[in-house]
Amino acid sequence: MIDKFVRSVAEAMAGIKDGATVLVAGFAQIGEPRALVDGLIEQGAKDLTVVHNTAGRGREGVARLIGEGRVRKIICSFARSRGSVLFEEVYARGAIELEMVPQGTLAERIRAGGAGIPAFFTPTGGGTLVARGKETRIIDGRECVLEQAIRGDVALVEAWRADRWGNLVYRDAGRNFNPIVAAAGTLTIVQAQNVAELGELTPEMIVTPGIYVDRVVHVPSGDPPVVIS
Amino acid sequence: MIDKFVRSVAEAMAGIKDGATVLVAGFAQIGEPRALVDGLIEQGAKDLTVVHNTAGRGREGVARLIGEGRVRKIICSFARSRGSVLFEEVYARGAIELEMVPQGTLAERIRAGGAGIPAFFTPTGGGTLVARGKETRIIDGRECVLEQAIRGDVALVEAWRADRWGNLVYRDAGRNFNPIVAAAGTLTIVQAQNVAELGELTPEMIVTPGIYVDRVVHVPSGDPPVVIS
Amino acid sequence: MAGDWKPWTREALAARVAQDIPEGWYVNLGIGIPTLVGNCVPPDREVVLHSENGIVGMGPAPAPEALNPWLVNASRQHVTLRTGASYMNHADSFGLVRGGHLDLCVLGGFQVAENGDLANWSRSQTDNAPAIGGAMDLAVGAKRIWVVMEHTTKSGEKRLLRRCTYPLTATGCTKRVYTDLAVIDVTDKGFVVVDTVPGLPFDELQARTDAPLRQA
Amino acid sequence: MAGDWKPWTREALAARVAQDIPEGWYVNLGIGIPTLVGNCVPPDREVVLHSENGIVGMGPAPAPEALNPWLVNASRQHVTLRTGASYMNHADSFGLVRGGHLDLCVLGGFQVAENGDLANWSRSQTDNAPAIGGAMDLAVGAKRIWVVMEHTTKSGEKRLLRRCTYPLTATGCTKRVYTDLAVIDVTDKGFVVVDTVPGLPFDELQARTDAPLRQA
Repeated sequence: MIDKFVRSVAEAMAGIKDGATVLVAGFAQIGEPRALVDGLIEQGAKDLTVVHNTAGRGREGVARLIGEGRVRKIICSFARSRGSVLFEEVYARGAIELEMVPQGTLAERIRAGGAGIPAFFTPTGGGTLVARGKETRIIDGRECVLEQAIRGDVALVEAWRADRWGNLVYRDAGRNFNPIVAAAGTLTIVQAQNVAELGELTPEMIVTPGIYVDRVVHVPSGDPPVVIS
Repeated sequence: MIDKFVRSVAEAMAGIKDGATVLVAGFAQIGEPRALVDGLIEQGAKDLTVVHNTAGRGREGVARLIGEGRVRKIICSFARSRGSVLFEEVYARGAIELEMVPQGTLAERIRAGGAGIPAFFTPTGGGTLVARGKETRIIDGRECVLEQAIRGDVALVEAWRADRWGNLVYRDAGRNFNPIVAAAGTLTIVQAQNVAELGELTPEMIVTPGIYVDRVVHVPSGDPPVVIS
Repeated sequence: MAGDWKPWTREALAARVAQDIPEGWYVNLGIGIPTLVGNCVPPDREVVLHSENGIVGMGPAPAPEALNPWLVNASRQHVTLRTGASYMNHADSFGLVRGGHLDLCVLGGFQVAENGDLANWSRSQTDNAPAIGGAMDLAVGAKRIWVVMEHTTKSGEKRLLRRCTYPLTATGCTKRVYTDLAVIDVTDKGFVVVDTVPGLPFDELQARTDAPLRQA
Repeated sequence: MAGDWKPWTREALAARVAQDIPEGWYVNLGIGIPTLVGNCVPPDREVVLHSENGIVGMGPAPAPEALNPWLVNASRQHVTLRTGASYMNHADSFGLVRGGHLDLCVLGGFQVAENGDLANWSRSQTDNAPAIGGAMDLAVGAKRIWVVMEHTTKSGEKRLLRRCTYPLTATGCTKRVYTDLAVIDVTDKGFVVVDTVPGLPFDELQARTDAPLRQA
């Protein structure tokens, strides 16, 4: 019987190696696999390349991973942003490499990684600093940039419901990067708010089929923080 | 009030011009917009480039469009197949141009068209006849082929349910090419088996958001034919 | 007298933009003043708002008691859904953006050039760690880019330029600029003034603008 | 005596393949004999079948009274769903294929070369209007390609070759070949015989094979 559930976050994070590329889903703290990132901090792997929409905010999650010196390189679309204090510190002393990517290009590169497309041309960034040092080509009159797929040795995902096959659904805006990150990981690890019986998630409902998922841990961590700006 | 429903197939097909590129969704007669293809035959546009998984079978639908000499070029993954009689006739007398594309590359080229990716490299077809005459490049040790996006001046789609915004859901294996074809058309026309009130299709259920859809016509054509092989 | 005019407020500017958005358009609203535009579209005019984190059909901010912690827009503000809304993943959402499906994107700006170039993500050619976000994708993808910004910086530096000096977001993308002083089209012949705040003399507008202005 | 052996039937061959598929694998089965393999996997062994038209978790053929006209596999046969199955669109389905997520794809073949090259879509270098379908995507994408075919053509032409003469589906993709006579691994050192039908002498197998065979 296929059963991808593991009993603990520690078990879920087992085997992640130094030097791994780790994709971390989530957007603006929604659908962010915080328990798994904490598990990764605990687990100890270092020299990581982290792919995430931001370089972290505050002092937790991806920010803490960076603050503890475990991230050799970050690939993101927002580096400097409100609350990116730990990244700023580490970056200022030259202790982290940064690759800045437009957000749509970041999403498409991850999608390409999961879908077996090694590289693609995109008009995004044509004629800007983003194109600097990259192969470009005029297509239909527009400068397009050749961008490379991103795959993760590890992909960290947050889902709303998961079944034992690893089929996933997401909640509201918590979907964001999760489906593409799930598909782009060699080892895809999911924290799920709720456990579903096989068959409760119907064929039409399922957003991420279990084929993309390796391990699921039940983490009923509750609602993301409400931010009133 | 946004209301994309039109009253007839004829109204749905209005304005399609000679020389148009027409994407036709469907796979193995499931989810195939047959009423719209018949409407296109009726409507009269010629010199068409048709993009469809096959070159048609039997004497109806895409096959009939070809048989009537209205298709200048077909882009497909199955040309010669059981029942491709009309295509064979027209092709034998040199009256149609054929572009053969591996099925996954066809799907990805259409997806790229809808997603604003002008071209991409794929390992599919590397080292084969498919790569002949195309730009290739060794990436990660594999020969990859540069493939171009496909967009349609017109996209023909079959859906199970549609609402007045043009939001769509599909039935079972009727999903196939429909969502990517819908997104890749400049004028996207949908035949829907059922009409839903706005809001009946929930945010989680909707597969194709109405932004991709221009016209919807209600065609309760019923189940596709059962084929026992 | 020459000083007898007032700049539009942020709210008036947002309302001015909203006035020009017809029913049925699919629209993405960037961070800042553009976000305010959504609140100014009359509820009975169906304009469908996209948020690049994966929502088509976004509604206004929720009543506090109805706030859904799982539902935010790309600016991380809590929002609601309109009837007919749907979710999609980030790659599909930016595919929608890049694929030319948005009728309009309203973006904030630092500088706009008379050739339509937009700079709105970095004030330095040498800052290597800024925030790019989704602006470049939106700028190349939407059918129309309207830029909303103050006509000059607080210290009076001009923002409507012959050529941008800040790093570009995209080349030639801007179709129209809404400032606190004027509405200006970007045309083949450069900037064309469509509207101004009441009482503002043309030469005063030109004095605050680097590139030459034409009257419509 | 030398003739005292029988080729495996299509059903026996399908069963032989099924025997080698462990629980938990994600598998795509091509047209022809490969499709039969699905019926030979014991129901209590969870093997998840993918169909490239957009199904993960396909089940066997339906009882006639339970046939769903909207549910077919890539060979256009009516099928069922297992509990846990899901649908996806064609681009996502081939993304799954190309992205290396299938543990195994079992394909039919015309020819396999000792370097793993596979030819299974056209018997002519000059036929310009054949059927390609999804075989090329599957051949480059799955973690393992097993090819199932008769060891020779009906007229006795060899199919396990030093080099393919038909147009290739993909280069170097084949990991194992199941024929009606033998199970043969494709290795760095060429073809290695893993199993044969009972009683078949090695030299008789070699006589029906163009490329040199090694014994495991």
